[in-house]
Amino acid sequence: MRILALGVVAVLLAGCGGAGESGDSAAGVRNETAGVTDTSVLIGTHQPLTGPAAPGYATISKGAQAVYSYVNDGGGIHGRKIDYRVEDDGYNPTRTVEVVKKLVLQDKVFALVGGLGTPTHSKVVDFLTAEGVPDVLVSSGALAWDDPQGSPMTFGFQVDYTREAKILGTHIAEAMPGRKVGVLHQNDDVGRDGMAGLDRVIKDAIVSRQPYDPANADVLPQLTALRQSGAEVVVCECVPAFTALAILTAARLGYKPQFVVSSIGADVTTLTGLLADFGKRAGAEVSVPALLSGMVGAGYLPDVDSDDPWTTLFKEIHAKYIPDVALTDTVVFGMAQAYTFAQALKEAGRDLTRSKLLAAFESGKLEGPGMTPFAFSGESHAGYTGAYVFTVDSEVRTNVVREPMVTDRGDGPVTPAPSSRKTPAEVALVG
Amino acid sequence: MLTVTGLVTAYGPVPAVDGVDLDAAGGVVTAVLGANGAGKTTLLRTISGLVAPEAGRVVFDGEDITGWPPDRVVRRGLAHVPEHGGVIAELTVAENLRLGGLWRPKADQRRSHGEVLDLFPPLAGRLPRQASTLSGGERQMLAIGRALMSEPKALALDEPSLGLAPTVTAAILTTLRELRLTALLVEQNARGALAVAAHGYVLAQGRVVASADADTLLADDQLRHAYLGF
Amino acid sequence: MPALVRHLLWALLALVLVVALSLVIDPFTNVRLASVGYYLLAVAGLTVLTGLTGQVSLGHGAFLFLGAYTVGLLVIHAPALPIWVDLLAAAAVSGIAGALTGAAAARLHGPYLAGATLALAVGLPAVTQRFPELLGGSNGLGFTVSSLPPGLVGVVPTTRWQAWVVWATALLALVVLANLTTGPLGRQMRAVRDDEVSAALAGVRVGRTKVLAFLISAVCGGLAGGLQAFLLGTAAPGSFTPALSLALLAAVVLGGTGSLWGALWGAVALVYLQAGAEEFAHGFDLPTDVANFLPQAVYGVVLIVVVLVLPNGVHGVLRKFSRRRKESTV
Amino acid sequence: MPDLLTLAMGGLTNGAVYAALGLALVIIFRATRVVNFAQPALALVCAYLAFTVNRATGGYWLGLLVALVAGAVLGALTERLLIRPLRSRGNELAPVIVTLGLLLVLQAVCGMIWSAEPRSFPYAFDFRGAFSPASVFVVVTVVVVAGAVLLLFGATPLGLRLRAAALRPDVAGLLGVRVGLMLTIGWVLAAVVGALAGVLAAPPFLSPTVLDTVFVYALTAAVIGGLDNPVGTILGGFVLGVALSFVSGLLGPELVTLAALAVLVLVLSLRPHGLFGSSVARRV
Repeated sequence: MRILALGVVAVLLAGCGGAGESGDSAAGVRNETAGVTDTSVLIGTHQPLTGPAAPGYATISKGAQAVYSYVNDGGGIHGRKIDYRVEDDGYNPTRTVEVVKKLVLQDKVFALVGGLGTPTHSKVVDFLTAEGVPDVLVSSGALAWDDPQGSPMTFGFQVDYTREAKILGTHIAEAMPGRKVGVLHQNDDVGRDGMAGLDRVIKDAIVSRQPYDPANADVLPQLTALRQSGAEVVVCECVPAFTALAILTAARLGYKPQFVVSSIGADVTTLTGLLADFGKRAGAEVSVPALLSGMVGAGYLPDVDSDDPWTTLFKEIHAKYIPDVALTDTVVFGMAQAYTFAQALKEAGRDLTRSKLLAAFESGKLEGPGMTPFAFSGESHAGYTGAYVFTVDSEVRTNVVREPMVTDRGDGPVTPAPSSRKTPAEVALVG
Repeated sequence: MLTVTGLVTAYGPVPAVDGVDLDAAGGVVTAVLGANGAGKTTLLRTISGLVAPEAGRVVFDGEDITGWPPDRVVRRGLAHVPEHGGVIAELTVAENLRLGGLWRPKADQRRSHGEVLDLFPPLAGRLPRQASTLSGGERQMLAIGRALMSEPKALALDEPSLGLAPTVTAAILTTLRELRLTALLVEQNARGALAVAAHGYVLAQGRVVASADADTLLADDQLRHAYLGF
Repeated sequence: MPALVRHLLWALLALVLVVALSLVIDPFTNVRLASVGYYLLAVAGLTVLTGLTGQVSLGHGAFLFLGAYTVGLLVIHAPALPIWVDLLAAAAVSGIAGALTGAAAARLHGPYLAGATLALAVGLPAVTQRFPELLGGSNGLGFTVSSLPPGLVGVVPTTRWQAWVVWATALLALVVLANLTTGPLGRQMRAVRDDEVSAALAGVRVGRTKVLAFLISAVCGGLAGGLQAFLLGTAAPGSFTPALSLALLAAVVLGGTGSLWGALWGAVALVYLQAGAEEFAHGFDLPTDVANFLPQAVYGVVLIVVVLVLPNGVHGVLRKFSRRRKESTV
Repeated sequence: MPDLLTLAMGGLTNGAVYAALGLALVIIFRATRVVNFAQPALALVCAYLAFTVNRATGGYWLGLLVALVAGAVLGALTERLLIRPLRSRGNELAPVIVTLGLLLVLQAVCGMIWSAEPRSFPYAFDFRGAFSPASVFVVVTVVVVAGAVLLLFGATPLGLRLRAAALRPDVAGLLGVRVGLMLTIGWVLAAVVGALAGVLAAPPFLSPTVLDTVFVYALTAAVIGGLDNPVGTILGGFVLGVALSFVSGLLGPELVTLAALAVLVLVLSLRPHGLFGSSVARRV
């Protein structure tokens, strides 16, 4: 009863200190073994399974689940099965906070893995830091995840938009010198960070910058402006649906620029699927090869078309666990992410704790499916450090034109990535 | 022609029509009289199917039409001109008229159309105008004319004299008698109604309190004072 | 007993119940408890507008948007202000917006008002795109509100404290709301709803009453948005979609239009229907697409069934039930 | 100088779709005084059915036909099962909530069957060029259909019955009009027009939320034009389409929704019943 009275009084006298002044709470890992038993480890994620971002991204967790099932069927990691809990946040930040609080406070997950989206995930980083929950392999190329001092629990995954744009810019400068460049970019950090990277390399060549709003599928005005600016090269900092819309709209205008697409929007399998019907139907002789051939794109994960050993493994897992889902780059993204996490679990050792998981990430020993190394160390929590550049040929196959390159997010040079990387056999995750 | 037996209609717990028996003979006007709230309008609305009765029967032209929907009742030959006429103000005069007999064969419609315009000449000049522009008397003519478009066997009229000048009322009621139609005429204006009716019923609180020849009713001072207020 | 005292006593009792409840439930359920609190306030405000005055608003999320951003901006740019000042500011900002909306909407009827308010819910969050430096663009604002009095640090878990603050604020606002709506203003509102012309003939200033209703409900919405920001530390355009506005309106009807008790049931439904349906979907081995969309389908079906079967909402059923019990005991 | 002609042509094509969906709203509003919030979802189901038929047959026209038939069936079912029970309720809010509920259910069902992934949906004709055959088809179809609907309402016995049943259901019944049937026909007609709008709006990509913004602009167009005025609504749709295309091209795409709000506020503050709406307040 006393605490009750105390509570009522405290509420009525609410607040003496400022709402924004946060006391310096010592951030650090708490509840070391939450979610861990001898035979299982519970992890969680927030994904847009419904709502505006569901198209394109709802299949990531399917790929991830397939890998976890594969791992579990192989006996798990150190005898622990991975229990993967996917919460739908509908790409709504409010719901992201709610479902992440549920995962942490109620389900007591060991770690949050691959939470998707900048507007969404940025709202839970402070909470996860305060609760001491590892927050690894965030599914977004924003720069914010790489902040070891402020957000020691958080680690990135995909190459950030700036690094990647620097590499694409370098390719444009070298392969298409003197050409006028236009940019079509999503009006958020995808576009802003990407343009920052382009500006580091080819600022003077850019003649037009057109934002698009993901809620507005009509990009005709933007493509019209790009055409009028005389841009011969159009860099697309877009999600796949808008890459496809841009390509179709350009075709509608009879505008034929060289498209250069950042990795998030350059999923050739998805693009082919989206554009396939315009070849076959109703008099419009616009075949997929006609629309896509010549497109330049960036990637950092092994290509679905390649005979990379990782691709072979992913194809096996795909065929066994999720044959109904088309094997797109998006699915591969989820698979690579899950594989990387499983690898970190293995690296963390048999006596699993949150601190050991973080140490495993910072050890720099994770070498994964990606074509470039992770930046992970005590000083950096950035994910993949670079990308390769490919073109699409007239049979809609991808050909690497620039081997994997790495760079930093500042003014550092773009250099070739180390050529060695582990194969699945060398990682020997299970069995 | 139209026989009502034991009709009970209620809105909520209080019956508005409470066990009415009524008989309207063919070819003449039968008047239903009574003060405001006596149940006259509810009686008509029940007969024409706008409200469902709790009990009782309505037999029209040898057929039990109790509980029929209004559109079926009018197609059977009993047309109802509601209170204030029910002219649809947003439609033109011509459209209002046409509505009255849309289901009938084209030729019949055309014939009735001519007859109605002959009967109510003022309407003829106003066909393309919006019905909202008509005067009160013209609206009542339109309403009755529209009902006649269905070439009904019987006509049920709810207070055709409401709000009209006495001369207009007289003209309309006279027309009604000249038509030699079976008509059930609900009126507060008892003197005018009885002048054209053959038979009259007096309603009070949902019940029939008197039924007699029109002349008898007109002559019965006591009844007039008690229920009809003149 | 005067209405004010009675309402205050009820609120105090409710607060004691909430505090007691918060002590026995786990931290996350405390978050849910707090969510019910701010939704309750939002739905209560809307039920005054829609239920009492008869103005159907499909854009109430816009006021939550304003409240949340006000609190977010103040927490970030004026960190020294205590949270209750931030909340008052949120109420004031959306109150002003509500008065403006009300003034513009006073002449609108039915579907015209609905269309205009829907456009408000769609259009207003786009402001964040125009001022990305200040409002964070589509990422919105992220912040942490620290309001726990120094003496309670380590004694009371944060989520429990948050639930207390949310409910204390919401209940205080509800007392004001209850007082206003049971008094002369409430009678004027009902008169306007039932027949504007007769209300005007009876001396009710129709326009003023309608604007006032908008103002009151906007203040509630703004406070609710502010409390949401306080609780979740986020203000982003993606949270204030038309879907939120429509969900609030649905909650009004689910609970029982025009009743503050109904607002409570509506708020509970908002929080727990979604959560329950998700648990349900997780519990079965359904195909992914079916499981993903099941909560939405369930919510839709519940709405339809409630309107068709329970015209007076949950509160209507409860009232009927309690009346029947009273009758049977007499 | 921006390419105003291209912007205008693009806007006209978008506007045609707003006009068509707006027309569907107006037909139902006139018939039953209900704003049908389920309209985009009804159209969505039809568009997905057209998509499935297209995939199976490799053609366009059979899919369109199936969509229109499906629209008719869905419209009739909605009116009979969900709207009719509310008719006697006299509550403005009940149909709003029921149609919202239906919107949620149908969108969810589409997501369950066809998933949230965008599906490519073909144009009827070649879509390339400023005046592409596909755009011309959309604009001409909408204009022709709108004209046909106006003709139906204004110059046929069925149209007269529909109007009478909508304006004065009690009186219409007394005149031999089968009011219930007319209301159903109104919903059927509207849902068919809505299905057409859905199929026209779907290209290039179909996903469960693709018609949401179209619906918002369609409602905006209807409100601007006057909810009980089909001509005003169709004009409103075209004008809004062009205006928003200009806003997107000249000022920036993030301002499009704000611009729609601004237009709406401007119009309604001058004319509370839309530009061409009748101000006769009718209490139902």
